Parts: sequence; C-alpha cells; structure tokens
Amino acid sequence: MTQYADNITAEIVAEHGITEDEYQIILDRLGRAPNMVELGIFSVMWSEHCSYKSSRAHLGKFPVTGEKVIQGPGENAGVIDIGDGQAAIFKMESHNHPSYIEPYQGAATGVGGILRDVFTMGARPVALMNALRFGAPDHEKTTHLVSGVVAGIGGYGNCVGVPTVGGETNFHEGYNGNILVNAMAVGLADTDKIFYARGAEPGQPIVYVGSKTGRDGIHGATMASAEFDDESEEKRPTVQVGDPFVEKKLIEACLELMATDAIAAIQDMGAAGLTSSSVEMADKGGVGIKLNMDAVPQREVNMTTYEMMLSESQERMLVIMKPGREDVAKAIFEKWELDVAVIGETTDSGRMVLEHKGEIVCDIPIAPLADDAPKYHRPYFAPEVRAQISGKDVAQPLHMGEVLKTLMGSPNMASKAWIYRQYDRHVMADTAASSEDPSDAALVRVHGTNKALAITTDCTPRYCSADPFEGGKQAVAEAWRNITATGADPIAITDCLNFGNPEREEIMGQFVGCVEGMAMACKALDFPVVSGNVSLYNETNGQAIPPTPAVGAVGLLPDMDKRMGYGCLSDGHILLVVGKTVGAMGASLYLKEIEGREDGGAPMVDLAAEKANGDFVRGQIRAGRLTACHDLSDGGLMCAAADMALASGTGIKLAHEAETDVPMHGFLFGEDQARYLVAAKKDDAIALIQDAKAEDIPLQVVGLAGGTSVSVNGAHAVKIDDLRAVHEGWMPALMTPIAEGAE
Amino acid sequence: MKSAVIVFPGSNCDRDAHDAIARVTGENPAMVWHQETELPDGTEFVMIPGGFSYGDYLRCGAMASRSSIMPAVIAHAATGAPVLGVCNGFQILTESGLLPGSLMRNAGLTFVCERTPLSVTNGNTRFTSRYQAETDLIIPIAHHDGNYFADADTLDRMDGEGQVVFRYGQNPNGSARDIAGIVNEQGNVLGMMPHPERAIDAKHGGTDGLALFESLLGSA
Amino acid sequence: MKAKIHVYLKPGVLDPQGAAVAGALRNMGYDEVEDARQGKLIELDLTGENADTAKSRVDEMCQKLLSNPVIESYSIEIA
Amino acid sequence: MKAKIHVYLKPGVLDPQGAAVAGALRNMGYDEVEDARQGKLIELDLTGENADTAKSRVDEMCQKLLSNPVIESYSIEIA
Ligand SMILES: Nc1ncnc2c1ncn2[C@@H]1O[C@H](COP(=O)(O)OP(=O)(O)O)[C@@H](O)[C@H]1O
Ligand SMILES: [Mg+2]
Repeated sequence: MTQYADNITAEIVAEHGITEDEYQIILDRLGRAPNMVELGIFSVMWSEHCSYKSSRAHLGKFPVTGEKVIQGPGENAGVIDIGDGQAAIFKMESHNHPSYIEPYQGAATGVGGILRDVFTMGARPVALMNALRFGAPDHEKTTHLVSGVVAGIGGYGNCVGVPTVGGETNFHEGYNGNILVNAMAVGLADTDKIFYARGAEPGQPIVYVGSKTGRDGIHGATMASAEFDDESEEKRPTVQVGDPFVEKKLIEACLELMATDAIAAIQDMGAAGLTSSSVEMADKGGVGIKLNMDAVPQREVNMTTYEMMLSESQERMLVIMKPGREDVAKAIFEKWELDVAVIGETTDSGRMVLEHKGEIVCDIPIAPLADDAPKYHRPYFAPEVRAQISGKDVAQPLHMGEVLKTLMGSPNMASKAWIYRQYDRHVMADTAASSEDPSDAALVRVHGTNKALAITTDCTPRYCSADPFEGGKQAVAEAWRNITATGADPIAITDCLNFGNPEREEIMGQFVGCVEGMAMACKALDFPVVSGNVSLYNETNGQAIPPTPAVGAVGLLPDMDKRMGYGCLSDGHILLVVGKTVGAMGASLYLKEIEGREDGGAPMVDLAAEKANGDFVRGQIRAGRLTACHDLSDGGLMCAAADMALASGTGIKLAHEAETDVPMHGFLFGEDQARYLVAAKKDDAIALIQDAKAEDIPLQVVGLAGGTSVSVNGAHAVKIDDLRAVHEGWMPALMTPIAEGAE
Repeated sequence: MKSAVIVFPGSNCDRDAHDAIARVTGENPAMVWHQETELPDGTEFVMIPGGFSYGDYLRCGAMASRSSIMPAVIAHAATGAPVLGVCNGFQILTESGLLPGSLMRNAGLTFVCERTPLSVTNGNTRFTSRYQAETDLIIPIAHHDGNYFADADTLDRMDGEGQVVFRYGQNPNGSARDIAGIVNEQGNVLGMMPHPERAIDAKHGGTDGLALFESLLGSA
Repeated sequence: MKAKIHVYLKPGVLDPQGAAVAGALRNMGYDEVEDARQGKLIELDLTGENADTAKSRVDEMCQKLLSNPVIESYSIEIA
Repeated sequence: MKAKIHVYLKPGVLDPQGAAVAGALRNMGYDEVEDARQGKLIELDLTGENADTAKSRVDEMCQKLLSNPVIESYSIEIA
C-alpha cells in the first residue's frame, strides 16, 4: 500500500508529473510520505526541464573540454578564454511552450531568462541571438505567433539595451502546433571575475534580490516538460510576465555587487525559481539550507510556501554572501530600487529546511533532489537510412533564373528584415556585423579592443529529419563554417536540443542520432560544447516537431581589420568554390520548393574535408586574398551567388562545364557540405589556385562578377532587382495584413 | 570641454554617449545619477542618452523628466549652454518642456532599427556647424516612439526659425514633416531620434555622427 | 454609437508599468500612493442602432483582438 | 480610496494605435467600426479619507506626471 500524507492522493502525485516509481524513490529517501510543499519541490526538481532525466545519459557524449574552455556544461553558462585576461560567457535556451501560449510574454521572458544565466556569472551581456521555427506560413496561427514572438524578443532585448545581432527563422508545417523560440545570450567578463553557483559554505547568509515573488508561472517548469493537448490553452494563467526595466537595473546592480568581494555563490531564479536556485547552490557547495519564507519579498497577500517555492516570477536572483557583507548588497540594490532581503542561511545539515509562520513546512535531504534525480535510459531505434538523391535523379528545370527566383523568395530563404528591423542591433556601439550585413556570422567588437566575437546559430531541420546523425553533424559544421567565413577562429558551441516526446522510441532515436552526430563533429572540428539546453515533448496530439538541435557558436576574430564578408564584390572579380561539388539533392531546399518533396538522404558531412577546407579559407582570408566569402548552405551555389550579388549590387556570370557528370541543376542547387563561395581579384585568384593545389584542397572557378544579373553560361539570367523584389517582398507581404493594435 | 552624461534607471546608451564624448573631446564626461540635484562644477555640455528610462512605461521620458536632476539641467540650458538629447533623451527633453512637441508611437506601430538616411537642414547651429547644410548622412535609429508631433503653428514657426535641424530621407516613423531632430529657439538644446554616438567609427555604423560632437567642441 | 472598452491586467499578473508609476509618484512626494495599475481604454465609434447587438459584437472583438485572454480581462460599456 | 484616471489624446492629435485598431477590426469583418481611439486608464490606491483633497492631489499628479498637456487630456474619478 503506497503511503500518502494528509490531503495527498495518487491523483495529486500524478498531476505533479511524478510517476509511481519516482514516488517510491521519494518515500525511500525521506523515510516517510512527503507533504504538499515537499512534493512540489520534488516535482519541479525532477521535471524533465530541471533534471534532464531523459537526456543526461546521452549528453555525456559531447566533448566539453579544450584549451580555451574555462567552464563547460554544469554552470549557468559556458565560459571560454578569448585572450588578454578576458572570457566570453554564453548559453542558448528554449522558451517554446510559453511562447506558443502567449507569444509576446513567452518570448520576452525567454530573453530575460537567458540574459540572467549569463550575467549571473559576472558577464556583461553584449549580444543576443534568436533561432525561431514557426509553422507553415499559411497556417492560421502563424502570423499571430510571428508578430508576438518578434515583438516580445525586441521588447525585452531593446529595453535592457543588449543588441540582438542575428538569428535564424524557419517555417515548416511540422511546427504548426509547437513553435520553437530559442534565445542565446553572449557576455564578456574578466577571467578573474567569474562567478559560480558553487562555492557556498555553511553559515553564510542567503540574500534574495530583484522583483517580488508573485503567483506567476506556478508549475511552469512542469508545464514546459509536458506534451500539449487541445486543452492546453486552459493552462494559460501560468505564463509569466517579464519586466525588462527591472532586468536592466538587476544587471547593473549585480555587476556592481560583483565588483566587490562579497559574493560566495550566485544563481538566477529560472525555471522552478526559488527551489532550483537554492537547491542547486546548496548541492554544488555541499551545504544545507534554511529559509525563512516570511522574509521572501511577496507581491501578493497570503502566499503559501508551496506557491513561493514554485513561483516563476521573473527578474530575481539568489546570492549567498560572505558573512557580514549583507549591507553591501543592501546598499547597492536599494540604490537601484530593487527588493533585497536576507531570507535564510546555509547550514551543515545537508537538508533543505523551510520555515513559514513559525512552522517547519519542509525538511528534506538535498542530495536526492539533485544527484538522485531519476535518469532514464529510454529505449530508442534509429530511423531507416534514406537513399541519396543526386541531380541525375531529378528532372532538369528549363530556366535556372526562374528557379533561383522561387528559392530566394521562399519562406526559409526570403529576407528576414521584417523581423530584425524590430531589434536594436546597434546599442552598445560595438556591432560590426549584424543581421542586415553581408556576414555569415554576427561580429561584435570586444569593447575597447580591435578583436571581435563572431556569433552564429544554425540547424537545418530538413536534414535532421532525413538523417539525425548527419543532420546533427551538419548543424555543428555549418556553424563552424559560418564563423570561418568571417575570418574568425571557431572556439566553442552551446546548443538547444528541441525534440518531441522521448518516451516514443523513434523520437528518442532522433535525439540520440543528433547528439551523436553533433558530438562527432565537435570532436573533429575541435569545437567543444560548453553549455546547452534540452527541450523535449514538443508535440501536440502525437504530432512531433522535426528534430531541431539548434547550435549557437562563438568564435574570435583576432583583428577586425581582417574581417571578411560577402558584400564587396566588384566587376571582374573571379568566383571560385572551395570544396567538392557532387550535387547532393536529397532533403534540399530545391526538392522542397521546386518538386514539392522532402525525401532523400541528408547530404553527407565529410568532417576531414570540412576542417581542411575551412582552415584553408581562413588562411586565405588572413593572407588578404579574398574580396568576398560566403558559406554554401540552403539552396547551394546559385543562392549563395544571389546573396553576394544582392549585397554587392553586382551581377554574377556563373559557368557550368558541360563535360562534368554533375548536371547543371545539381551544380547550382545541390547542397554538398564543406563548401564556400569565394571571390578574388585576378592575381589573387591565381595565387589561390596554386595554394589550393599545393594543399590538395578542391577548388573550382565557377564564374565572374559583373553586370546587373545572375546568369549561367550566358543564359538563365535573372536581374538583381527582380531577385531583390521577391527576396525582400515575401515577409512583409505575409505580415502586413495583420496590423495588431494591441501590443 | 567638460561634459556630463545624465544616467537614469533604464538608460542604456549612457556608455556609448560617454565613449563618443571622450573620443572627440579627449576628456571623460562625468556620469551623473538622476538622484543628484546639481551638475558637476564647470560642466559645459550635458548629454541625455538614449535607452528606456523607467522602462518607457506611462509615456517615454515622462518619469525621467521629473527626476531630481532635471531642474539643474533646465537651469543649465537657460544659461545658453549646450544640451543634447538623443532618442529617449529627446523624449525626456520634450517631456520636460525644453523642446516643443511630443514623440508618439511609430506610425507602423513596431520598433524600428535601421541605418537611416538623414539630411542636415540647418548647418548653422552649434551642433551642426561642421556639417554642410543639406548634406546626406547615414545614422542609425532604434526606437518605438519617434513619431514627432507638434501643432501646425509650432511646426510652421520651427520651420521659419530654422529649428528643424535634421530630416529623414525616408520617413521611418510617421514624424510630422519628416522631422528627425530639432533645436529650441535659442539653438542650444538639440533633441534627435537618430543616434550620432553609434556613428563615430568606420567599423561600426560609419562616422557620420562624428561631426556633431566636433561641432560642439568647436563651438565651446 | 460608442463603445468604451476597459482592458486591464488580471489580478495576480505582474504590472510593471503600474509599479513604475507608483514609484515615480512617491519619489515626487505623493506618499499617499499605495499602488497603481495601468490599463487600456479603447473607444470605438460604431454604426448601427441596436445596443445589444453592438455589445455582443464588441465582446467578440475583445476576445479576438482587443484583449489578451492570457493576462487581461476587459469590460464593455455601450453609450 | 481609489482614483481612476482616464488619459486620452486630444482631438486632432493623430492616434496611430487607434487607427491601427480600427483598421484591424475592419479587416476582421467588423465593418461597423468607424473609428477607434486608444487611451490609458490609471488606477491609484490612495491612503487618506478626504475625497476633495484626494481629487486635487490627483489633479496635480496628472498635470505633473500622468498626462502630457501637449497631446493629452485627462479626467478623474474618485471612488
Ligand atoms: N530571427 C532572427 N533574428 C535576427 N536575425 C535573423 C533572424 N532570422 C534571420 N536573421 C538574419 O537574416 C540573415 C539571413 O539568415 P539565414 O538565411 O539563416 O543566414 P545563413 O543561411 O547565412 O546562416 C542573417 O543575417 C540572420 O542573422
Ligand atoms: Mg551562412
């Protein structure tokens, strides 16, 4: 007979997302039945969101160390060394479910949360990125979700004054019922001023700072891990509201406090707020915790301990201070008009003890909450490998220029200016390249230096659906390539692994495949994973999203004067492709947009070629040989050429050699990996060709810059102006009809 | 030139303003917290930076313009000394009555960030003497409420007196008469939505904002 | 006909604007201000004569566009 | 005591939000919407007992902070 405390039933336990087996573990660890507060605490700590119970077994496959890694996964964000005593701190996180329910606040609080992960560690946030996936453009909810999410991201990031410098946006019917909102934040700190969640010792005061606690988002963490059904709109009141004004003050106040030496450990209150922040610091420091709930700043009357511990009110932090230094925090937070209160202390009991209105309302050991959290080895199977498709298997179109126009005006290729115009990209005055600029990665100067961080987010869900393993490799490789194409050295990545229900074997198979592919690419490219986030159960009524392991990557450009972009093409420049072209068409943009099919295998990623070609390109950039460089990805060579032509206002005459066995459409639109389109003046091109030969790098002359059209073999011409019209026109046409009055 | 940058809770271009001034004048400006009641002794130039003071809640600039430092800024302006408000700073200047009119929600209702073509319509102010009149500039904007409004008489009077200093090439926000920046009647208080402090370096948004700070330095 | 719609935040939903306004008023010396909330007021000019029809149509508009049921409630007055 | 303050744009001041709301409602098929205006409703919780004093203090708050006389008017209700 299972044991229950007063007022608790099997149903209540189930509502907390705790399985019967998990409940038995709780009984075992406590030696008694948990009360409501304790049950709530276990439920959030053991939710998928906080415990990674389905994914942990596989995340260990990622390489997480390296010469430049200061802190890998396990803290609030990853930390890498960028030289001169400075570090870049970054992480990406999902806010998928909340954004579907309330797009503005869901996206806004997603930005707020990821910023806190970064400034908690002592970094001043310097850049934001966002990776968005929406349903089909003509789905009834899409435009409403797009406008809300974009306004929310902008509303928050613009107000806190951190530039949103780039991102990616896909539309696919697979996201109709579950959009993805992944936000990434990057910050800068001095290597000797980094703050951790670990480091607490017994007898230290616990200080609460930021906004007051309300009843927001109670059970948000468990909701974020639950599958949707048609009734989920009913769950709406749990969505929390963000206050970017308070966040901005919190950033300044925390950085001011961090400039003192008063902090022992610090942690933002994210999902599961007060519970997870206090448990994580206690667990990492190996201490116990005692909180006086009466001292918690409260926004509403009569809040219970259960509510306070589970609340997800935003813009709050928990600081464990060195004894006697509470006044330092008080003075700073009062100056910034933020709440500040000593709410407890660390102990040597190894337990979490909560006292409210004179009664002990919770007394549980801390270790099981964190370490003994369930960890599942969920069964899975790998999807069947699909056959490769090459140009020869696909009918040749009549007019390549018309195909190009269709692709450049298609949802995934069309300009996203409608989105990024709503983001302040220039605040902090260090943005050297952002969404609007012809650069494969955003470039953000390290303030006061001539160095820049190169930042990109990438993932091609089409490939991951076709082949999780190759798709996982490709996501990492494309990010590495995008950083390389700017002339920067790729350093490390963060990720956001978005998948369906892991209790389904084929979904778990996608997850494992993607993770293993990513891990392999990270090892081959010396590109370790330093932080990340997993978002599972992205499915509605049994319909899962396409597997979407978003990668956010950071590199370093040592000398801004040697940066490379793809907007400086002029008449007479010679165009060349670095890397081998065989014309892989499986799961390509061409197949989807022109043939209306999504079948075929994903393009194979030859990681050795990826590394060799990338290192070659970077070397040529630094040698000053190139005038333009663009990685080849969606839509292949001709789309990359169109990007260059649009950005430069100069046409391109492409040449396809008839005698090769790659047909013209495979040559133009195939999505073979490890390739770059580069441009060089004639003399430099000759030297480039010689170097490539010497280093055994595949290199092919593919065209010449000039004129006002993009053409192939003197035919198939399409005017740059016509390309611009379709490219820039698609998204405004989609969004204009819904002028929403309400913010 | 001794300068001061006023910092409100929610200001977020204060560092950018500081760096632009330091670069052009060679002297670090004082960063003055909104709760102060006096400017540092000898302050010549005051800049109110952009951002979202008080979150832009209620009305942009409304709460900041009632801060305790503002009487000192108003008194400073009354002596004829130069005061520049950029973006949220412009909103604070109109809210505090130092400049006429008001900045309303953009006509397109969305936040707009872009590098905007501007023309200098009065090159004879102390803020613009280093620009040629009618020169075209590219300076970034980034705002939600930059739609300048004033009644027709005020607009006519400002046009007549040369108080309109910058106009947009392509009106991004619905501003009356394409107004991007104005000075007061005395010509010592300038408010503008575009961000000159984000256009002082060829690697970051160009250098078209430099001449504004150089003009100020030249006129001091 | 005119409809006045008052859109306000549901109780318990954080109201950052209201909190900032209350703080600013107290800073200005209005110590009697304990709390502030900010809502929207939307006025519509409507054709048609029937107040009941108008009210039910406006109710629909509120549900579909004018309010965000996740965080807001509304009330309608027809005059 | 509670004060309800209604802040609205003066006639003649263009109201982009109101215009957009009217346009959106008509796009959704509500052809009866001739025009829309958007204003603010601010509710204050006040200490004190005297409604007249409260009203004159709130009037001051409106003039000093809550409304912008260049573009806005206001009305006050004490309850
Ligand atoms: N959601 C977004 N937020 C900001 N910028 C975006 C977003 N989506 C796309 N962009 C920008 O639009 C440009 C084109 O995006 P994309 O086609 O994905 O680039 P690429 O294929 O070269 O990686 C990039 O500069 C990118 O940063
Ligand atoms: Mg790219």
